[in-house]
Amino acid sequence: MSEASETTVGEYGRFGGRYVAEAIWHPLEMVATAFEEALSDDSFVQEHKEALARRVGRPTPLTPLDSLSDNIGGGRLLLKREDLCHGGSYSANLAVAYALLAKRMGREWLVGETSTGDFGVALASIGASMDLGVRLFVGRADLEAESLNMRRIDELGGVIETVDTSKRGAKAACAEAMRYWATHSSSSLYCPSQLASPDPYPRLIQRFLSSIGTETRSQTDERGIDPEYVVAPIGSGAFGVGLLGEFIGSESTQVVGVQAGGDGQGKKHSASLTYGKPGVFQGTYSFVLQDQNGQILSPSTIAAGLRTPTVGPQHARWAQTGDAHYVTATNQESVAAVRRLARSEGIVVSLEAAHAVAYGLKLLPTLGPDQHVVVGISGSGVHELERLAKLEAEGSSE
Amino acid sequence: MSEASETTVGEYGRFGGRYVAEAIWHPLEMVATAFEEALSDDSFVQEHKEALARRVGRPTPLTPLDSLSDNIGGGRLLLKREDLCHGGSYSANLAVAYALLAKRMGREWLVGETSTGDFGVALASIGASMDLGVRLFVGRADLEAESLNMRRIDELGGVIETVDTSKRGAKAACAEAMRYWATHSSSSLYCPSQLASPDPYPRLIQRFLSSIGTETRSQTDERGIDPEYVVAPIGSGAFGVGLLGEFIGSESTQVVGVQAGGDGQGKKHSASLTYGKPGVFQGTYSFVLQDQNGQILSPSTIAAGLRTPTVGPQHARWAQTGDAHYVTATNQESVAAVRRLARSEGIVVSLEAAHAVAYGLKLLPTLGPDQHVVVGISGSGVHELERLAKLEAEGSSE
Amino acid sequence: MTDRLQKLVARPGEGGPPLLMCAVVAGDPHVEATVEYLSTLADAGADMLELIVPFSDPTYHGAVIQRACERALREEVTWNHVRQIGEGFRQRNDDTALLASSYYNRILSLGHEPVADLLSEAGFDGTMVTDLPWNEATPLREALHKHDLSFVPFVAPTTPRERLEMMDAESDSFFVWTGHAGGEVTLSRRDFEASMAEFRSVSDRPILSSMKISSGEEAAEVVEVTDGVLVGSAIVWLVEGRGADVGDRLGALAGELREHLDAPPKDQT
Amino acid sequence: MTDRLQKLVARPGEGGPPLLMCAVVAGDPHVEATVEYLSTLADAGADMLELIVPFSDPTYHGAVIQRACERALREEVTWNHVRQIGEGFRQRNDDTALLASSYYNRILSLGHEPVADLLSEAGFDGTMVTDLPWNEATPLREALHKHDLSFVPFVAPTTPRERLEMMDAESDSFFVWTGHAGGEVTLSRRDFEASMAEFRSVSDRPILSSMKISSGEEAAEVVEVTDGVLVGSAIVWLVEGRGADVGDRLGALAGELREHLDAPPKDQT
Ligand SMILES: Cc1ncc(COP(=O)(O)O)c(C=O)c1O
Ligand SMILES: Cc1ncc(COP(=O)(O)O)c(C=O)c1O
Repeated sequence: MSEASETTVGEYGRFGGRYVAEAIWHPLEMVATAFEEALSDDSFVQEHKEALARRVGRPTPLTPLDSLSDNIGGGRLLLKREDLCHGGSYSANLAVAYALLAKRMGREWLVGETSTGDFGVALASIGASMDLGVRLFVGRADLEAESLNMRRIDELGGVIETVDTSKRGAKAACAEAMRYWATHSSSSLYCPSQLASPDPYPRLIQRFLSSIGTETRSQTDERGIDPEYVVAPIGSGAFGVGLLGEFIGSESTQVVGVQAGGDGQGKKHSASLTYGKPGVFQGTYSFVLQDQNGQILSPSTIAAGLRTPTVGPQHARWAQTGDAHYVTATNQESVAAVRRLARSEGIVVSLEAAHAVAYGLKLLPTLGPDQHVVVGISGSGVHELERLAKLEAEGSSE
Repeated sequence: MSEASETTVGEYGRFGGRYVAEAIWHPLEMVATAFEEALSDDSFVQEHKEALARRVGRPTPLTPLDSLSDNIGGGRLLLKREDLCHGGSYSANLAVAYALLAKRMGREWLVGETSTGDFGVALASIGASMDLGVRLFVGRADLEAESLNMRRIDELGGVIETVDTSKRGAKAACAEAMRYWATHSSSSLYCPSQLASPDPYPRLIQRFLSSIGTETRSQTDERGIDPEYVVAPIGSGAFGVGLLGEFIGSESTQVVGVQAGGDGQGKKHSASLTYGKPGVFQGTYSFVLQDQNGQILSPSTIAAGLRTPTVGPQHARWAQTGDAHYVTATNQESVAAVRRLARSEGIVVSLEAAHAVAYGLKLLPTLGPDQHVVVGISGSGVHELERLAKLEAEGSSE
Repeated sequence: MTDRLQKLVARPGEGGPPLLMCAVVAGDPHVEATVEYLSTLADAGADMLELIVPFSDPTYHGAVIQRACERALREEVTWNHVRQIGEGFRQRNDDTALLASSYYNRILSLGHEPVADLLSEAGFDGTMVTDLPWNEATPLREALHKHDLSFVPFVAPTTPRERLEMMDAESDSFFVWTGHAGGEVTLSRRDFEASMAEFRSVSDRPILSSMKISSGEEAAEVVEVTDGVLVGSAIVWLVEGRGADVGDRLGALAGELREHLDAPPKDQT
Repeated sequence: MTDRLQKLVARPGEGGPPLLMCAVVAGDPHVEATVEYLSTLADAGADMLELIVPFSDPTYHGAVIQRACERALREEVTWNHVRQIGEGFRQRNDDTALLASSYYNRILSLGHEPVADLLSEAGFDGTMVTDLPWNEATPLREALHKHDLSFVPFVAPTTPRERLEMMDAESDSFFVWTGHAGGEVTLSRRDFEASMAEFRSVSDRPILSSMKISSGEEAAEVVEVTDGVLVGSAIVWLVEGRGADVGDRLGALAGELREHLDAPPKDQT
């Protein structure tokens, strides 16, 4: 491992920064400036709040799982339900913010990448409603695996650019989207879904998703609960930063991020915070899955949305300071968690969210009846059902 | 046409009643009694309200469609978004109420029918979370056409009973579910999704879905709007009664129900209020598609959820008194409405809901900028996309 | 009540043999055949006949009768056909009771009064309407009574005592017990006997049991606690076989049922 | 700056011929071949050579170089291989500048100081790091400067004047202009000239243009407003063809480029 890098912008301790080709530095600087100005403009903040209510469907419920908690015994489980956002995932929150920012900046296109398709759907939806073009870069493997979402994007008028890669996950599409943006930065806003992005995106994403956490906080307060644990699934960590950010530094709440442990053997996984090393990838200095030559390793997990070799710099920072701790859940545990939650609570969550649920289920028996675990559900699992059925048919779980 | 029937229970003018086999009369009476008792029990009402918030995700947004309204010119369109309920349709509201009532009555099973699968998913979801078994009767044709939802039901632990019929729509499944219930009424609660059901279901459904309407009212009030039109899609009319009920009798708001006009030729359609005659079917006296011998005619429409030969008695009553008026939208208009809404607002609605949207789009140019049309979106159109793509490929719209 | 029906309804109370009612579906496979089948069943010993007027959606019937209705619907059985069948049957038979059964919407499509007129003119004795419970039947009952026709109430395992009392007080002829609703018979023998005992404690009117009876032995067993049987599916199932000898087979089944019903009860001699 | 690089960088200012820089990917198709190719290019007239150290995810490069990196990765090109290539090349050539380029994570994997040590020992003159903008480069630059190695900054169409001023003030050698970022060159000739004029108004340092140049004619056109060219894809594409005569074809292209660069400018004679 190398010495620390000293970043000059968007720092989270030694992590973060803006590691990009020169062509993108200034476009990013313009986004950063526009973002700061927007935040100090009350009318923008108000517009954003209203859009979250009217378009996204905020507030989303905090659902107590009484039946499941009773069955398992120990603590009580509650879910923060971003699967009930417009489009079925938390992505709508971010997409709405990007669209408002693009309008403010006078940009006509939203450019981004999508792997599960969730973010693509969210971007295409809001783009359609605000007369913004939407161009999405998608790896060929993801395109084929997520045909339902891709069809939806098409129906919403989004333009899909296929990136020729046989590996699933956002990596290749992300590169292609950024490359495209480098030559179209004056007409379009780059809209990464990944928290592992160059500054200003990590701070922008954290701010624009923070309502997930603050809303959860006021909902637990309302119920007179001070959660023992708040647990979020972590791929690149955008959803996680939105939910967990609010609880960082709390004396009474433990903050947990769950990454994809894949096969559970420490070989095929996407657990950058457990098995990765600090490095620069996707424009930010953070934990990266890499070999001793600094080559990026392919992440692996059943959950396409967690299939990323790196993680947002905030998580790298929190892992280092101990403000949050990061664990893994395996493919098998996650599939079992989807099933368990469906059968006992009637809620079908995405395989991504299921990683956090799996860990939450393990925590419950260690707690007492006055102790609460809040698990963040990043998205609905409707589009996973076909895959689960197939896995079942094959009698395997990867 | 015959003389009026004098119903003794559940009357809506001359419509309604409880036209069932003797075996079911008393079970229905028990449901009626339990329903009345539940309504006067504050703790039940409170529990129901909380479940709507925590499980279903109420309130749902009222989304103003500024971009679309600007493009069309004239009045302003707003959508009441039941597509953002848990499970993607308004059905969750009803399913939650059935489950609470079943618990209260000490029943262990929820028995119902489902054609689009939406209601089945809703029932299976809530059943799972409250330790209630769920048995769903589904026509073979629906089972095949709605494989995604059926898989979801299975994943949620619901038991699917296939009813051997090659016609789509709730008719055959409905009969089979009721027949099953006749011999299992002490252990199970019959949970029809169809408003066209024997008493007490029409009043029970209206009450349990009334929050859709009251919520819309307070949201329009909040925005300082008194809508010129409130428009809902009407199949059997459950969603419609929930939304429109609140506005019946209003001096300033016109209440419109939109049925499926099918091919637009007056031959293949599901427009019982336009082309039907009063009669008894599915246990209630209402408008029924029938021939001169009183034989029930097969409804037809691209939207499976509207494919029913009869309609809830409230709508028959309101059509007669003029409290609401009922129109049709064709298959083609509805497909176009799905597309239009997706492309210009990023909202993919079901083909059922699209019927109401299609009519709303026609109203807009006839109105001024201070006049508002609220269209009720009964459900999301994610599961329609495959069908739309197929229709497109076939180059037709039926 | 017609005189014909009155005589039959009085029989069990007077110690006469149990009543046998047989059902066929009108127009299955065609109208002339139906008249033939009704006559054959009457000749072989049926006291009462149920003419099932086919409905497009026979919700509460079992698979056999559902299929028969589908066959009959291809013939578009109208109320005029029902009149023809009644008149045709009455040309050959004046003693056997004939009841038309259907679903309520078929009645409504013609109207209560016209239906009552037609049934009376065609020699029917009354009706049974599967989806018209007693409470909802007043308009139809009033129209029928003007012609001395009966509206026969159903009793089910779920019928509570108050309803039995109400129906007993308001009805005029006999009852039909349905131990099922299209599905399998789910009641145990013990529950069945308890139900009949309860009915007996409320009403003196005869009650016929409809519970998928398909043989003389089953019929004999059932009439130990009821006043007769209504045999539907088993008859209709024979028609489904078609072939030239349907008439013979119908006569044979009705004869077997009659014989077992008339034999003295096993236990009590 | 090394003496070698200093001499070259001074040349345009002294009215000498434009600079030619050619790029090859280390280890494509194997380490020995790379040394061969570098020597050939130098012999044919390249003033500077870019050794692209392959990275698994060459985000900002075009398809040709992406494919080359993929080929090279099968060889697992380590920093030791980079050392071998540098040393091998220096055994044959002492005048041509050699710069290692890569993505930042490859540098970090070894560390700033070790990379600077290694490059210096192996006879390199500096580095270019595609995803390391000037602002983030301080630690690497400091490590390089201890060995008199240069960190060459990029300039893009989006680079504003303030950044040019900052880089000019802090850098020591020359600039590379990238008119694209892996995609097509999107700038019109007019915009390109305007950009170069702006650069000129800020900095006296030479600037080499990298814009998918593939022929001597294109090169000659570009150096009307810049101080030289960096030719990457066109070289690497020749390697992709393989075959026994790759060396000859590389030499021919470099020779053609050299010839056109050295010819007097079209318009100004
Ligand atoms: C009016 C009527 N007739 C006939 C039948 C069928 O009789 P079986 O029990 O022989 O199937 C039924 C069955 O419920 C019925 O309701
Ligand atoms: C450092 C570096 N070398 C080489 C190239 C490729 O040069 P060419 O323009 O010939 O494709 C690039 C392209 O951006 C680059 O950034």
